[in-house]
Amino acid sequence: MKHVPNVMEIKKIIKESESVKTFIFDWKVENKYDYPLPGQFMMIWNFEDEKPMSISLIDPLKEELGISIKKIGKFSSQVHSLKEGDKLGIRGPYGKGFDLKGSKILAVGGGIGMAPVATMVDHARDRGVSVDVISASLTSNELLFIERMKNAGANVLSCTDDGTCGFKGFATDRVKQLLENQKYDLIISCGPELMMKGILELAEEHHIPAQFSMERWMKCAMGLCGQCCVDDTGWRVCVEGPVFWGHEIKMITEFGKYHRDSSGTAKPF
Amino acid sequence: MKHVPNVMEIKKIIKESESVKTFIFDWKVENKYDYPLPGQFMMIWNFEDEKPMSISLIDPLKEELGISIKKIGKFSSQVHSLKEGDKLGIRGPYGKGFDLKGSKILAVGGGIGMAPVATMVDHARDRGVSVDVISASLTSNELLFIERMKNAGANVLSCTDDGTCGFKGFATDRVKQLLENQKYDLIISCGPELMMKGILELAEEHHIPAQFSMERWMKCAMGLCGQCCVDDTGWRVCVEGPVFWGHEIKMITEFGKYHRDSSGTAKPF
Amino acid sequence: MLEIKICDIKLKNPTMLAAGVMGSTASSLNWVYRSGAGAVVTKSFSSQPNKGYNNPTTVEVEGGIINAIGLSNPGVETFKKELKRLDPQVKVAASIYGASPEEFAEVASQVEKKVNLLELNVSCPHAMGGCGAAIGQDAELTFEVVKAVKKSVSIPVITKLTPNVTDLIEIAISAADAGSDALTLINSLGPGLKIDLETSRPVLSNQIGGMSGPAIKPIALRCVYEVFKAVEIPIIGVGGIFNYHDVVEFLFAGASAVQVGTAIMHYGPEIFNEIAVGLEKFMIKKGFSQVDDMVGISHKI
Amino acid sequence: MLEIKICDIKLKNPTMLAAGVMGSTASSLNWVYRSGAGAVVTKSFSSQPNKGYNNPTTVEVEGGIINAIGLSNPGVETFKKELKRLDPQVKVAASIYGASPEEFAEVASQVEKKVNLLELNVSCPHAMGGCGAAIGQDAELTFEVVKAVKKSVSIPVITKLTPNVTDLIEIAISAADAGSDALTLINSLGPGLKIDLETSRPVLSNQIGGMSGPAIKPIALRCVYEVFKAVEIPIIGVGGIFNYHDVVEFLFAGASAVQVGTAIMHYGPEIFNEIAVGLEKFMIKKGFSQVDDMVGISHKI
Repeated sequence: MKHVPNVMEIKKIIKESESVKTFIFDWKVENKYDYPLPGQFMMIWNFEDEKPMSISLIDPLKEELGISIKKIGKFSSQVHSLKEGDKLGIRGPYGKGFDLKGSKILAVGGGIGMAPVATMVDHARDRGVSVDVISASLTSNELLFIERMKNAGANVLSCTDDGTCGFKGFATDRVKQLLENQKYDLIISCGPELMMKGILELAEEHHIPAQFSMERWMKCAMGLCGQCCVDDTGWRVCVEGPVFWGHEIKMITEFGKYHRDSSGTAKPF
Repeated sequence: MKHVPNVMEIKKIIKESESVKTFIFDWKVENKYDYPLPGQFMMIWNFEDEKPMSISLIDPLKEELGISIKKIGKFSSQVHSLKEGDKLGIRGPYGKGFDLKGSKILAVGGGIGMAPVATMVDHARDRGVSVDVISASLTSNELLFIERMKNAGANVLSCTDDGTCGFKGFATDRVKQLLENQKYDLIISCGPELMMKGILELAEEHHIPAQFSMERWMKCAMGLCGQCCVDDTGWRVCVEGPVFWGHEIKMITEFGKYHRDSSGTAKPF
Repeated sequence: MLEIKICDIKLKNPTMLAAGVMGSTASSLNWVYRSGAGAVVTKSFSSQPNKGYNNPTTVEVEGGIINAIGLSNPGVETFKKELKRLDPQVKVAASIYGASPEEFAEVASQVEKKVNLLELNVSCPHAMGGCGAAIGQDAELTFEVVKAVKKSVSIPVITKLTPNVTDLIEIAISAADAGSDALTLINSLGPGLKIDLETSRPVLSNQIGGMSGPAIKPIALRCVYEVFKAVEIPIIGVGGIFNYHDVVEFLFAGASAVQVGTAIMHYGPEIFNEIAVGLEKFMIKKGFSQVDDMVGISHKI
Repeated sequence: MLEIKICDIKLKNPTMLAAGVMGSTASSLNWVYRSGAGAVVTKSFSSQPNKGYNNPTTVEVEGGIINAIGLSNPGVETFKKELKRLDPQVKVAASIYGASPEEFAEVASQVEKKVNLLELNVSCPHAMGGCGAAIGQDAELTFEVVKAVKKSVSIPVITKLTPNVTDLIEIAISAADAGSDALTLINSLGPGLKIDLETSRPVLSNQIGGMSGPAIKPIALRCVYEVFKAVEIPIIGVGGIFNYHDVVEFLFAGASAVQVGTAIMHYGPEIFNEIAVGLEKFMIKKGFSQVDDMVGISHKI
């Protein structure tokens, strides 16, 4: 059954940055069409709570799947305390992933939003697509997946708010600069909504199709409970999302403005 | 779902004899391996009761299925009162049918026991198997399927208790006579159990493999309720039967001796 | 052909969104209505915000799912704002719950002007603190809640009952006697439990959760069938409805309308349109000219 | 490794044939035992022969079947002859029913010498004339029946309860207080209803019937889980068990043994052997040395 946590041993833990660890699981899939797609997410059960987490690594050769988690609260701290061989429940994949179109793409990830972006960078490079990727974070020791994406053959552009590595400033500023000189067939992005909002505006200005991965509070993740429905379309982020095209995002009026907590109360960003 | 009555219009009604009518239904099957086999039975629901009935006709070309019912009690009288276009519930097929082995077979049907036997005669003749068939009944106007089996190319030998048509005497006597001159690879039979008991003895005497179709009170017909279990093997006539090989019948100690009523009480034949 | 009236409210067809499914926001309710539902029922809310249970709140089982969301809702004040944002044409029932007749009545009167119908959730099988099935498993408490709400509002009141009782008829009659204008049958079944074999833990954080999905249909149908014989008020059937065949079964058993929930997991909101089309085709084929002619005909044989 | 003791009776493994399935004759009980069942339970019988309901008595639904066989049986006199024909090694429980404590006690004492255990069927959801769930839905009547049987026999007495009640715990405690040596949970669920769309008729001649099959497993499991917390006596889990995973879930929830019924429709009696092999493999893999070590461990987390 699909919607049941599969309790598995953590095969490997990779410390990606000061606050981010990647948890690798064995992931055997009989049919290659059942393989997860970049941008899809898993529900991770630590036996106290269950949260949606983007897939940050898909390796069909090694038959491995990775989930990257940033230590920000009770749930993620507990998961960060786990060791290789410890267990987590994992169900999914869920949602609609990125849709690879075109031969030259710009990928922009902010903070832990780099997780699905890096997965998509691997995916695009595997298919010979040219990729410029902006990995953005507050500071240099929070930059994610730089080496991995370089090894994949992507053109990696670091970007830190404090200028400790690469471009100094926001990811949007870096995108703006790039778009002055470069043409892209597609922009894909995941990160803080205000960042993605800025990128959407730039993409529109330059008439470049764009896809964005959104995050909302999840409960069932199977399209039933309505917890992750967004205004004004009513779409379920767990089914119709989490990746939306720019023209869809335009209809999501709450995008960049507010999200809902567990009770359904709207909270501004 | 398999175990749900499919309520269908009766397409055609054929009066086969004084007391027997055949009810024809449209029977479309997508996969030819889903087609019923001779010897299998259906559960027929007349909206008052539901009874097991042997399949008496399988026509994959016309996509028709026939059930022959002898008027003997409340249920069959009600069904006999129906007209073409009226409805019956029908579920199945159930059970294990006849297993066609060899190139020359003897088929023996007594009374309404001719229903599965005639189906098997069609089946064998379709496959070029040589068939001698004994159709036995009390009297000539109760003989069943004579023309149909002749048209199928079987060598039809009538047999009546009162001698009004063909051989005068019991089917067993006719079989005994035949086996003195003829060799058969297989005997198949359906009819009164005492008749089948006699045929089993003759088949053993002549070392001819034989199959027999048994009848027991049915409730669920899906192998659960235990109503049709036979002594001493415990086999379910609806699943392990209704057709058994002679060596199996030998293990069914109640064969030819008794059967059980709806309460499970044994009743001698 | 599919139009019905339930408690004098006209619906374009007899399908309704079941409470607790995609019903937290005006946006999703609007979407479901546009997808073909005859009416929508909100997620249950009450006087105060409630964050519900920790995840996992839902897990799949053979034949459906079990869930214990825990009646999460932002409270009536916030929910009123959602109701204001509903498209004007949307026919909507507010599902409300509370711990006492007074709380039910208070919440009801606060939203009365903003909805067409009220549905009293006295039957959530996993609610905390005396809400939910603690009421709906007791005929007297059910009577008190319905009575209190009926006194405080003038719009029609539907009572949603739990099947998890010894004598459903007694409770149905009690709700009818208290003035309930209709009944919704059934809330989720059980509750049920799912245990993870690796850890031997119950999967749901609340351990047990109400069961929904195709497997509960026979039981929901029996509830409708038996209650139909016992009360005069209309019944809204719910439980495992996945296609128009299921809808017809419920109508035949005695339901005047139906609700669809878990099927949305498989087919999305578009299920409502699919069911409506299938139902209309069925009615034409069988010569039914209006939905009402199908209601309860299994009893007339 | 799989051996257990239930009420001091040694079984080769914790699987039992559930009452009402292939249990009418010594021949079928012998066959099921030889196919790997740790014990078998007879079809329920009583003082007088009963032919049960007209067909259809069983119909498939999503997730299982519903049935109303109607407790058909040849009566205790005839059934005693069947019991004599059981192979000597067969561990057997006689399932008995009646309309009164006296009838239960009388039937029990008549077969006491011929069986290892008694299972009181106070929970058939479709029985006629005050038998069945009419008793098991009432804590006092259940108490009276168990008490009467315990007085009249010295072999262990198991009480099989219905899940179709508001408060199962109360009834379970009542049975335990009356001296029941174990409980079997659960009898079939609902009951449920299936309507034929062509004729609008209920398919079962009794209209409604108890539901069994994979879909009832979550609810059976919850019953075991909650009753385990409330009583000291062992519980035999039954409901939708189709493989050894299901058995482990029941053991973890608190069952000391399990019964298998509807799965036989899919896999035949050989299911018992398959489950036993699977269970033993699971235990080896997970390091359990005896079945008892698995019982109720979901409660210890």
